[in-house]
Amino acid sequence: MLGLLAEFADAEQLRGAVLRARHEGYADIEAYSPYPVDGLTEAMGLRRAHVPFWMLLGAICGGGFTYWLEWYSTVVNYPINVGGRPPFSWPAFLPPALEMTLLWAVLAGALAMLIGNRLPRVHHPLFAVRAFDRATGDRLFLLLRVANSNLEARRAHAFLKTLSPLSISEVSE
Amino acid sequence: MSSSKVPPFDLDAARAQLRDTRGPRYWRSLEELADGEGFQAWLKAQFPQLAQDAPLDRRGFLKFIGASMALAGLTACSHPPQTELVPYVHGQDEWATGLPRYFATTLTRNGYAQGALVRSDEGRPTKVEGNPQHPASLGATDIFAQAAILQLWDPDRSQSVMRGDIVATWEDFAAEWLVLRARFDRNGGAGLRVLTRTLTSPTLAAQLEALQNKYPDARWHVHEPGGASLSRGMDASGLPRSVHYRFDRAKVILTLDADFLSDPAAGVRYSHDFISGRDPERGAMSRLYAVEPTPSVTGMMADHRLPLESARIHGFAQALAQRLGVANIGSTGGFVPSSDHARWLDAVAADLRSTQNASLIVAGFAQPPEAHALAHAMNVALGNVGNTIGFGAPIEALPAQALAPKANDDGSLRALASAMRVGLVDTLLVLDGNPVYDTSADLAIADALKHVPHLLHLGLYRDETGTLAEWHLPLAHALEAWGDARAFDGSASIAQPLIAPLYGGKSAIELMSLLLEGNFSDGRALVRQQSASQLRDDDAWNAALKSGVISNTAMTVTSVSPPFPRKRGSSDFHAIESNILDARLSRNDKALELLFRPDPAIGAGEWSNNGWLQELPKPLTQLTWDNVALISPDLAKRYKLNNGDVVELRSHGGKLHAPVWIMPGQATHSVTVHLGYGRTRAGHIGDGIGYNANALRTSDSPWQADDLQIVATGENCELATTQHHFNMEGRDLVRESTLSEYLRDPQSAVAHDKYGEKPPSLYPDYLKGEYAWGMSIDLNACIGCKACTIACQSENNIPVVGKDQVHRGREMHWIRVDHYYEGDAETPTMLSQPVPCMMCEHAPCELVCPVDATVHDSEGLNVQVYNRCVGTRFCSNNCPYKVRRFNFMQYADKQTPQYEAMRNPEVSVRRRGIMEKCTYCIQRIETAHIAADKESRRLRDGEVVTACQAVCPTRAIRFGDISDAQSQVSKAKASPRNYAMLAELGTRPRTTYLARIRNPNPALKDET
Amino acid sequence: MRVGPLSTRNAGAHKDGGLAQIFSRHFGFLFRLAALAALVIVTALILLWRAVMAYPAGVHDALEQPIPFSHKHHVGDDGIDCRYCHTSVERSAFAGIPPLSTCMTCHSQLYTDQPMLKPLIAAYESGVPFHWQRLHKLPDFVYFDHSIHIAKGVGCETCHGRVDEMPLMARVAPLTMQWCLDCHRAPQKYLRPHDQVFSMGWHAKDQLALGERLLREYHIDTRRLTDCSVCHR
Amino acid sequence: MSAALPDDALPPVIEPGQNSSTITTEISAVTLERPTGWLWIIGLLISLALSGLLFVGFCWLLYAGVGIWGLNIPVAWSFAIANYVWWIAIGMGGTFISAGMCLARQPWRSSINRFAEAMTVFAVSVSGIFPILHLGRPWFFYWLFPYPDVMNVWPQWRSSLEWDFWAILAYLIVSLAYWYVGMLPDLATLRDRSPTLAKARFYGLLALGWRGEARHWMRFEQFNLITAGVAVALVFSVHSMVALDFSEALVPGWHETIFPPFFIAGALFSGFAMVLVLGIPLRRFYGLQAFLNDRHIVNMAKMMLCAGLFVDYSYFSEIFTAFQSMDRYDFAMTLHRLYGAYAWAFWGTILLNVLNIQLLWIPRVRRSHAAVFLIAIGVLIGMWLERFMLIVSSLYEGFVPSAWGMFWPTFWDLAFLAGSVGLFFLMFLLFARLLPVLSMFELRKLAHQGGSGGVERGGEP
Repeated sequence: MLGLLAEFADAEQLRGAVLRARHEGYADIEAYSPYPVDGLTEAMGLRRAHVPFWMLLGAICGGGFTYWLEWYSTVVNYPINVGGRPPFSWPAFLPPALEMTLLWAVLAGALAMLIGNRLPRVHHPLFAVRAFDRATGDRLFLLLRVANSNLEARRAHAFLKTLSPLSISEVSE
Repeated sequence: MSSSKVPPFDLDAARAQLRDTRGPRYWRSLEELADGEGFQAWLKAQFPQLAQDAPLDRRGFLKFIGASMALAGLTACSHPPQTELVPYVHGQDEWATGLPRYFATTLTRNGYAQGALVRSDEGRPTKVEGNPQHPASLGATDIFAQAAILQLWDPDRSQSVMRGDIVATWEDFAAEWLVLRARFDRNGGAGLRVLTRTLTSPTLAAQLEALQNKYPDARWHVHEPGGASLSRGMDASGLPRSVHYRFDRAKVILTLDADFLSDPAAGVRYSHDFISGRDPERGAMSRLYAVEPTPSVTGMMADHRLPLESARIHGFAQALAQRLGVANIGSTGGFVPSSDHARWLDAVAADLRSTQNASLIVAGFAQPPEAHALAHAMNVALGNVGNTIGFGAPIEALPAQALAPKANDDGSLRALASAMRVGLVDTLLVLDGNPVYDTSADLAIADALKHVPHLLHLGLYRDETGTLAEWHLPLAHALEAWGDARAFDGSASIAQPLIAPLYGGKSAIELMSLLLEGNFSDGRALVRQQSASQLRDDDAWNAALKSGVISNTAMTVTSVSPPFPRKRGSSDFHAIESNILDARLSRNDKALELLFRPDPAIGAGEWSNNGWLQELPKPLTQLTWDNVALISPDLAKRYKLNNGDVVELRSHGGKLHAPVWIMPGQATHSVTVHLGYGRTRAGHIGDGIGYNANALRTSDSPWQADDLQIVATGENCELATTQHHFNMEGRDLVRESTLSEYLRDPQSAVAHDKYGEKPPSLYPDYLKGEYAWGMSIDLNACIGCKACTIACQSENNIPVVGKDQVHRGREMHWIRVDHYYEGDAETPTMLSQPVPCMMCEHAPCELVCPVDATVHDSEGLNVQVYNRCVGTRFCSNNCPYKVRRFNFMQYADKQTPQYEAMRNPEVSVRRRGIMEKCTYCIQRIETAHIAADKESRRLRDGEVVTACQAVCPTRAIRFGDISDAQSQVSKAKASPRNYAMLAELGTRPRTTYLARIRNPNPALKDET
Repeated sequence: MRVGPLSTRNAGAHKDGGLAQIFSRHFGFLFRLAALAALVIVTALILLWRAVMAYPAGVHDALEQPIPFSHKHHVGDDGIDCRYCHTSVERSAFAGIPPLSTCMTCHSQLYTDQPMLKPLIAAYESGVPFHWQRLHKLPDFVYFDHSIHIAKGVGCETCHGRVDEMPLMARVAPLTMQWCLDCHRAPQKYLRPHDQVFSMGWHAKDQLALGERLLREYHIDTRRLTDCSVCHR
Repeated sequence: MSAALPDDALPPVIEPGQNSSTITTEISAVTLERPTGWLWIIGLLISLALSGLLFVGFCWLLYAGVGIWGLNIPVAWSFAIANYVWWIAIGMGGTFISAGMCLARQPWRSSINRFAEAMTVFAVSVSGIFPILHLGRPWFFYWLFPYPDVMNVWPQWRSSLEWDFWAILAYLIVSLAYWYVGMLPDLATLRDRSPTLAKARFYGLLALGWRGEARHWMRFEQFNLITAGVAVALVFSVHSMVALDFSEALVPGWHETIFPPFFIAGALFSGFAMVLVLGIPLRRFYGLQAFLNDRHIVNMAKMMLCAGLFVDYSYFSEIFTAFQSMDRYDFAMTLHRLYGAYAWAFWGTILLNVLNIQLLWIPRVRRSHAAVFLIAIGVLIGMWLERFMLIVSSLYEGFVPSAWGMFWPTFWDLAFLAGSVGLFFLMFLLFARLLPVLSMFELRKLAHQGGSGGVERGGEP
């Protein structure tokens, strides 16, 4: 079994529950919500993710490479006299570099987001839980991962009960 | 469209052609056989057995498959298809295969010789150049000589002997002739008539003479649809003689409706002479007055131009003669000079008198003999004879009866027509002519021919006459056969074939040899034998072939001034009716005259099926593919007509529908129509366009009708012009000044340029290559004849796009000649300006091309790389001069083998979707470059000559290395008249212009 | 059309059938694999296409000819000069292929009975030539000129390879623009002294030094060698 | 200015009483349960027909060449380029609404940004067709891309067409990514609410297994926020490139420094117009009154008016500059534009883009959906006319009078325009049927934050 899933109706409850659970020493927890809940990240004590960093990196690479390519192709590889303009017409070379800066940033960001979130993942134990369907609708969930032992499970179950969730369901592998 | 017409393969014939390798006759060659695209089709057409299927062309393939595979990027695979090499059986290594060769030969226009050098690429004639050694050419040609190449390869040419509608052979005809001949031998040739056009060929003339001697009762008639040359005159007895003008010597020239710059016999030479007398740098410029009813190239060049109805010109001449004190010039009753006319007359008279012995008065072919007489009288009075004008023996060969007119037979077409009607004609042989189409309506030749049992027609096309003929015989093209002709000054020259007759045609002299001797003799032998007196041995013969002229055969020019010619058949030449119009005008000014003129682009019809000429914008109107009725702005106002409105022209009971064109500078009461259109049997190109103006012509006054009435029909028809706006809008594109101004301040024409040729620029100068190519165009020398346009078309494989595409604004000419009008619409100043690519050093087109398809090379050429072009057309949008042309559709005909064979192998054939433009004839530059580089020497100045430069009769275009201060072009650009078009845009054009200088008469200042 | 607060009427109805997951774990794995594979395949295709372009077909494979003419025999063994047959190579853009009469200068006496020469004899007598398969063909927008290359010291071998070792003629060069540019950008890498242009297997001691010298001797204007106009018109 | 208008009476952004459940149910029902309406089917058939016409034209074009259009020298560009600029401009509006207003924290945008983004993606895709088909040899369009070819030839980086190539490329991919990633949570909703397994699988694949984990949201928001920033930059840069396609040339009427801002304003102008043209019917036919109400319409109308005023200023300044500079060619061009053969295009533009929108000053007009809808249609037509006017009336009478010429459209010119409209609506109709038309998670968040209180107004220019 993967763990226990508690269902909540609103974001405050969930945030409280998360804080409680961590206070109780449940390290391995997950929170689910149908919309981004302010402060939930902090409550979960998650490290800030690095999507911005990857986007910056993408931007630099995209712009830099394009600008370099323009220089290489017009100055080094095949210099051609175009309308009497200097081979390295640096101002005229900015636009493509700019566009590539933006494009690569976004592509890098999208990848960072998906990979960071381990997506795509079309199969997940949670999907088997009937109640979890509403995690993308109107309900919020707290998942306690518990070791596969009756004792642990019962303890966790008892704890969840104290949070007065709408429901508690078992999540099996 | 024509590969079906290619005759079936005949191995023996082919072998015969191969065996006969005399002179340049043989036309298959190694390179040709190995050459890819161009030849495959050719080979296929001529020798189906030998030909393999033309390989699927890469770009053609892409057109269909490409798009679907574009994303896969596979279309970039440009592996050429597998092709084959066919070796010769017998080596013929006289010249290195693959090198073009030039042969001197002779083309004729209206019978007169035009010397030409014809380029032969692997045995295929591909380009005509002028022959510098020929007096009528001096290295240049007119538009027709250029178009001769297309005519040679025209797939619509007659391709076999036809008996009625049945395909026959020359043998069949020979047999038939023997039968006819037997009868003529008995009856002395009674009923045998020959009809020719103007001819100067000594050989043919001799043969005709022989025919007349052999058959005393046979008759020879001459009919020239295109109008006579100025160099033909008459003496007292009305006997023909040749007139020789020296436009270079004349200080003051007056033309009476004489368009000498486009004279059929010597226009090229006259242009050259005229312009060489107008060099402002020398300070000495002749002054040209033009009195004409309808604007002509000559009128465009005139310093003063007076629009005057054709019928009134004789009166004008009388008035002038009066002022010049010429004796008994007859009653000037008809012509009532207006005050303007009077001023004009006085000024001109004064000017003429002021230049003793150095003026020249010329009357046009459409003017009556009396006008010529007066012109002559004035020349005599002014002492011009012997200085600017001289006389000599006649150059045209004429039938005996023309020299000694028998009763109702003066050798004219009219005489023939009447003879036909009364059944006197049993056999009519038409030697290269089309009387059924190009003769006056009143003769009703087609109808008269019904009375002729045997009509034999020799012609390039199976035309209106050929289809009526009992026997149609394919004529060998001038480039396919031996022949000879004489130039305007009498010098004889030989025409040698560059290629065996494509369709087994025979020349006129070969046919005549059959008529005379009963069997065909070799054309070469005939010409050789004829010229034996001048060319005694092989060396002389070869020399003549090489130079293209038979030395010292020019006429001796005498200054013997003949007495006044009398109007034939009357003792008094004064009382003539040429000013009926004046009489009628004085009564009501509704009276109109209708003028007939050969079309400036397609002549009187012999060039109707020539796409290049059809699409060549006609001088001034810039019309293509149509003939119109030119009317004056006044007339247009009076009848509320606009360009393209169709009117009905009524004259002599005939009527005709024609679209009008408002012609600034047209005489108020003159309406001009052009011949050569409304053909029904011209071919795919010439059929069914325009209207046939001959329908209103009469044989007694073939060039004008005095009783014209016009009625608006309310219809309108689309006309395709290449220029829609003739007002320069105050932009100094064409700059001009007057001689006096120029002498006072040479900068006067170009002074107002703010920055001069090179405005400041932020960009560093590129390091120059070994050469810096540039061009200079002298607007003072350009007469607007458009020979450059068509020479370029021929040299650079420029496609013909057709009327519809021209109408959509998609013509392809790389060098266009713009025309502008200035001043009032009645008497405007007319300007012309040739516009090739400016080869801007800071080219706007290059900047905006996303794929480097148009860039600069190290020698300053703005090159267009066809195979790189993707066709964004941004370059054209950004070209201020709009000299770029785009293949909006597949214009180049890749199906017709004849056209494949005609093309210049040194120039890529552009496919659809590709931008193209003038390249300064890059192929010529490269060829010369390679030749020079092989010898590790510099290119000499003048070693590279662009097609437009070579053809220009007045040397208006100069091309060369502008980094060499001694080069022709550098010297030209050093002139104070030098300026660059739209220089203020900072494009730094390599093509610059020399301002035009006029030489107006101060006495008439306020007029121009 | 308002539905009550998340009616379970249909939400996730498909799961009522007892089927737990909409995608099996196995499929989930495959899905990721497919995504990865897509990337790999696209990249591979691009590289493949690039490779195809760089080395066009037809290099190094000899074509079936009507007569198995051996350059190896004629050039290598008999030591016949290139120009004996390719007569116009020094004067014209086209090197020239020999007329059959050239072949017959020898073969009217030699090996006349050889079966392989039958087509030659036949063609010579009938006057109807046979067709060689062409090996070196450029696109119609490329204007190559043999004579200038010979004049400027480009050896036959440089482009045509060791024909003296080719029993059947084969093409050794890709004839791509890139390949042309390789020499046009730095001719000194290939230039030969005039007396070595037609020799096979010649090697300079120090090609670059020689090349530089020849560049000057031959007055080669390197500025324009990579101009579009040099090869395209 | 809004203070002067009684807009305080506007309803809140979303109807009070809406909560996650209702939002989820109603919006997902649009996609999952609502039966296909006959209006939708008719619309689909019409746009299919038009797209078919486009396809036929495409084939004929490839076979015969761009000569099937009325192009010539001097007018070598016209309809195709006008269509291209028109469509890509329409795209701008969507991006600006979703990205720009996201940065500006305008909550009311939550209701419209989804279909606005969809509009962007489709408009850009449609516009992208034209530059390629417009080429003389379309199959070589990839030569604009710097791949290592065996010709060793590269793109010409100085050409604004090259810049534009990169701009379109970037813009298409970015807006696609922004749209799709932003849609993941809602796709997950649809997945989990699918009545049938087939639908569940369909949306399941699209959702990529989104679970709404806290971590998911964190990265999701990081990405969205920065991408919004990037997208705004893109909007401005891309349309500056489009403007440079013209102003890089020295053609009078094109060669103007005002073009980039002018084109951006024009882009937003037509973009907003298209959002209204799509939103108003969408709201009506899919019963989304709860989420799309007068407030949104009025705000959009105001923004359209504002953008329009910028555009109008540009018209004025263009003409003013011409007269003030007295540059011979620029002056002549302006006169031709005002009184020449294509004056109708100019005055049509003035009528639709200047006079037409002044009606929006009146509050009642702003609130009448029908009126706003019609005005927006007028603006779309006006903006197309403007592009046509800018292109043709600058080209047809250039520097050299001898080369002046006219352009007349052929059947195919019109067919490609109609076809492009068809293709766009085809894609949009499919979107409206298959994908979440409004952004559910954002609305949920809004509802959760009490956005239904209608505290903020926002969006006023």
